[in-house]
Amino acid sequence: MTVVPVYLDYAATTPLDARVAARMREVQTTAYFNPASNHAAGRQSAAVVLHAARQLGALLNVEPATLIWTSGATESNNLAILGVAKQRAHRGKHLITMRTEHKAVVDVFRALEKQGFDVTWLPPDREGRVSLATVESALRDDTQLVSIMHINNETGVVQDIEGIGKLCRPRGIIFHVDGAQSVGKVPLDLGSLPIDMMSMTAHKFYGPKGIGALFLADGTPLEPQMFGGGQQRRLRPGTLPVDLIAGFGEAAAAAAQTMDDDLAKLVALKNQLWVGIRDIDGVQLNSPETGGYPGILNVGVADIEGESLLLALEPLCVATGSACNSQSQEPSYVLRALGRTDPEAQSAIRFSLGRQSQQAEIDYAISSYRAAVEKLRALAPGAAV
Amino acid sequence: MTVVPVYLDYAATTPLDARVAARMREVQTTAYFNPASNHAAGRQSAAVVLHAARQLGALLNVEPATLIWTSGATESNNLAILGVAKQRAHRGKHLITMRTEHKAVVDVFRALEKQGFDVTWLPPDREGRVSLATVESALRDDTQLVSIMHINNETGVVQDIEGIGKLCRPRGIIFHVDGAQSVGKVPLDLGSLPIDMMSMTAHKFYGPKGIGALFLADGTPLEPQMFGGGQQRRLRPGTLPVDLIAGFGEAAAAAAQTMDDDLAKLVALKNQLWVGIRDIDGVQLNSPETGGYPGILNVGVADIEGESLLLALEPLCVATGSACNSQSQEPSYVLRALGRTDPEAQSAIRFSLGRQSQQAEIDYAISSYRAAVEKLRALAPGAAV
Amino acid sequence: MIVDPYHATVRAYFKNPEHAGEVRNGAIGYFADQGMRIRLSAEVASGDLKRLRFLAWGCPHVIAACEAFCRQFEGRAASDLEDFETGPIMQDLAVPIEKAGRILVLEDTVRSLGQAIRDLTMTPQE
Amino acid sequence: MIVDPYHATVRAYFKNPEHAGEVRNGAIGYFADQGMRIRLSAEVASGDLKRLRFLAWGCPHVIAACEAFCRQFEGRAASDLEDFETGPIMQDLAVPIEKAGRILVLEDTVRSLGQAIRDLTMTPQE
Ligand SMILES: Cc1ncc(COP(=O)(O)O)c(C=O)c1O
Ligand SMILES: Cc1ncc(COP(=O)(O)O)c(C=O)c1O
Repeated sequence: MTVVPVYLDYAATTPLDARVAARMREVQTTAYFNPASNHAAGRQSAAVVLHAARQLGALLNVEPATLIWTSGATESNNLAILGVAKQRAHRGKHLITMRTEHKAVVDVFRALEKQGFDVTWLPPDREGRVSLATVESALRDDTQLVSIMHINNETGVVQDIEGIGKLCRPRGIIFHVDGAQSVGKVPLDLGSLPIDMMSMTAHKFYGPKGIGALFLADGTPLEPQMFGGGQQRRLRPGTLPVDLIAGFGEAAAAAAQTMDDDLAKLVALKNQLWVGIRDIDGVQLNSPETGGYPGILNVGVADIEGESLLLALEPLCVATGSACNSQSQEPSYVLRALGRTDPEAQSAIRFSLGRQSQQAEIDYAISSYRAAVEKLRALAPGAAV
Repeated sequence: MTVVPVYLDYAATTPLDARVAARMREVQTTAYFNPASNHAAGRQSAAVVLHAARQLGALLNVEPATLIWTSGATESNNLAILGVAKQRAHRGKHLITMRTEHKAVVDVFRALEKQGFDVTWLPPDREGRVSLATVESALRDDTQLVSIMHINNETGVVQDIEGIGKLCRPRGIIFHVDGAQSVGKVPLDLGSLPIDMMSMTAHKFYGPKGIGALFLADGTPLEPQMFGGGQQRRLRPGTLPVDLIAGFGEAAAAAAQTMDDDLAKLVALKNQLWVGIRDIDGVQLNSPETGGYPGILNVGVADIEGESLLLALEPLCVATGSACNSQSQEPSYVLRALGRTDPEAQSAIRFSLGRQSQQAEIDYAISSYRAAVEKLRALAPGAAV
Repeated sequence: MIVDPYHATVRAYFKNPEHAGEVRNGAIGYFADQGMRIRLSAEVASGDLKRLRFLAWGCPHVIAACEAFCRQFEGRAASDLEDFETGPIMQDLAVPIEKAGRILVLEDTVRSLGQAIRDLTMTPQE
Repeated sequence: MIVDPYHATVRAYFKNPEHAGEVRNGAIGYFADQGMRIRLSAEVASGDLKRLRFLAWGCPHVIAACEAFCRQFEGRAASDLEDFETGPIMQDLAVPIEKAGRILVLEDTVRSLGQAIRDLTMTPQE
């Protein structure tokens, strides 16, 4: 009973790029060895890992040695934030982040708060952006770490990471960026940006699931969060999953090649979608008017119950809130931070588009959305009384 | 320039079983979605995850809900040991482990020692076993956790985990077992064994790399070590890698089916290997005489330099020490704990056999080993003076 | 990870709520709570619920529960409404326990409908 | 992760140590340290190193360094041994810095060989 859904949830995860899948299969049969093994086979796998690090490094314009492999952006965020906070705790316990970060950042800071760290939670404006003035006024003498995401997973709003980095660097404050939604999707030159650490994950841009990385600029102080074995300069032990790493590298190479085309296509499709639904009575744009990442369109609609809306949209696959939170029916904390009311936030749907998205799918999404809203409004007592 | 090596390093990692690879490809194309997504596609992936948990649960005779997915045994060990130690720190800070554990256990306890925990490091006997008397005499009123591995990765010695568990359970001490080298290779009934936690990793038994699990018996106290999102009852967040999990499940199903045949074959091959080299002058068995896991044969040889031996054996792929340590030329701490001298330990070679191993490969290994020892002895001044 | 949060019956009723709508000039029950709003309407003849219709604003379980209620009681005696219990609906629709409160909104609406019917039949108009 | 711990020259010399062995009745240099043992032997005629052979117990870099030394000095004047330096061998074989101490064992053996040759040629036997 396989459902053939229309999938507009690329921000949750993406399918494997064909080149990535092919590369992984090749590695699985010819170089499935342990890269830490000191024999011919192991060295073959080590060379595969190095090649992948070069591919990812080329995408981001950084040295391969600055990349630490992890199991995903969640682990990268944990390693970066806990690792710096604890390493620097003797110097000061003030940390800064934003209210609209992903749970994999929010919950890490919450855990640090319980351990006695002092966290400033910066508010976004109504479009979701944090201003440089807001960041600057939060900086203190004892601030050790600022963590601000690049592209928001719910709304697609893009933060000014260059500007924020420029505030941090001269003060010796470590700047971490959750790049889970931006690496491989938008141009990023980590070689010239004032960023000390960036979290990423392959499955958000057509790479395999279960593999991520942390970019760690030379000299950034970091305490490991896992122990055992000498792999990866003791910063992250465990047998390296050589096929996943190879797939990650190949996804980076593919991204470098198709990024411009991908972005142009997304701009057109997102526009098609928004034009197709914006005239519905009570529709509200939760993504920024301009300058947002074109793969994400988040819209609310007045007086519609979100869970029923999602079910009425089936088999269209879209998200309420972020994928990681969609088990709960809670209205999105991200949208509430943007000033949306609970009912407004609760009706929000995130459409996220990707490399395989088609005009016809957008047409389908538009008519599904219109029909679902109409159906639920017809069902509602308020409308019929 | 692809080397075609003779691979006898299955304890480091294994190739993908064909059924596993097929299952993963299927999932990658039909159910690559995020299992946390609340839509038809996500539910399809969630069902795949549940099916895999049932397959692994069936292998181990436990409920699917007792299995937490991780990135591998290293992470499982870290989660289990740090998670219990910290959760129980208010009750007591005494922990017990063994000197011959894998680095992914040793280094976790070392980190805990630095944080003020009191760790007892149990010694093995000359064959590598820890006696129940030794364990029992180490137990104290404030002991919170005992962690003893099942099958040793360097020598194949098997610990009496049932006996140790029986000492811990009535005392309310949590018992963790590193099962990285045993799950999927030898029969294990976690439903009846007195074990609270067991670490495992798929790539040691023909499953994918980058996916592991922690068996957590109902009611075992555990503090999460990563934060973010509500996945896996908040014990381990992050997007679940559904294809890796499906592959893990399939590897478990395949293991359940072929385990008896695999073991019988390994017994015969290991015997062939040992018979073929045991008459070499100065050869010393580092694996136990009897009762060891038949996939691992560890042998030393008098007055041979280990690094040169390994290179002389090429293109035979075998290990010195454990795969994770093979970058360092240090003599194995495991073998030293067994009473071997530094030079004895330094000459040790671990042959580890697996499902694809052939009699002809063992023949090749025997003649390689004999030739390498002969060559190095001819080169040595001691022999020629 | 949710294998399926909705019982097949919930899906069927939500997809095709045959009793959605309103009986013109019928007896009306209405209740709102916890952000949910339900309106039931009934055509009553000779003490029987000839036609039952609902309107609802709420999650799929609430909508399905309304449909289930209408299917169950349409055609029966209006006095049977007094026997209405949420337990069987909770079970038939596998409503998760944390949503029990929402189903109680239906109970209150049913009570309101029963009262409306009694009010109607009390009046000497008939 | 080791892409290759051995330079191709190390691999070649280790695999095929053409100068392994011993010159019968030759001058002998010997040194042992850090668990390494090296024995060099030379056939000296008219002040030249006619034949140079080595025996060694050690890691591949030590064995390759011995072979490299023999290749370099065989045929040259025995007095050239005084010019022996470990630097070029360290570089040619890409010996990792942590193994530098082992290569110094070779230096000591070469010095020991030079001394043995001088001892031999000093004697009036010739
Ligand atoms: C912004 C952001 N950060 C972190 C993550 C976590 O990534 P992963 O699930 O690969 O660990 C995600 C995706 O879920 C994300 O969108
Ligand atoms: C006994 C033992 N424990 C733990 C591990 C770590 O497993 P992984 O590398 O999959 O994290 C290994 C293998 O390297 C092992 O042999």
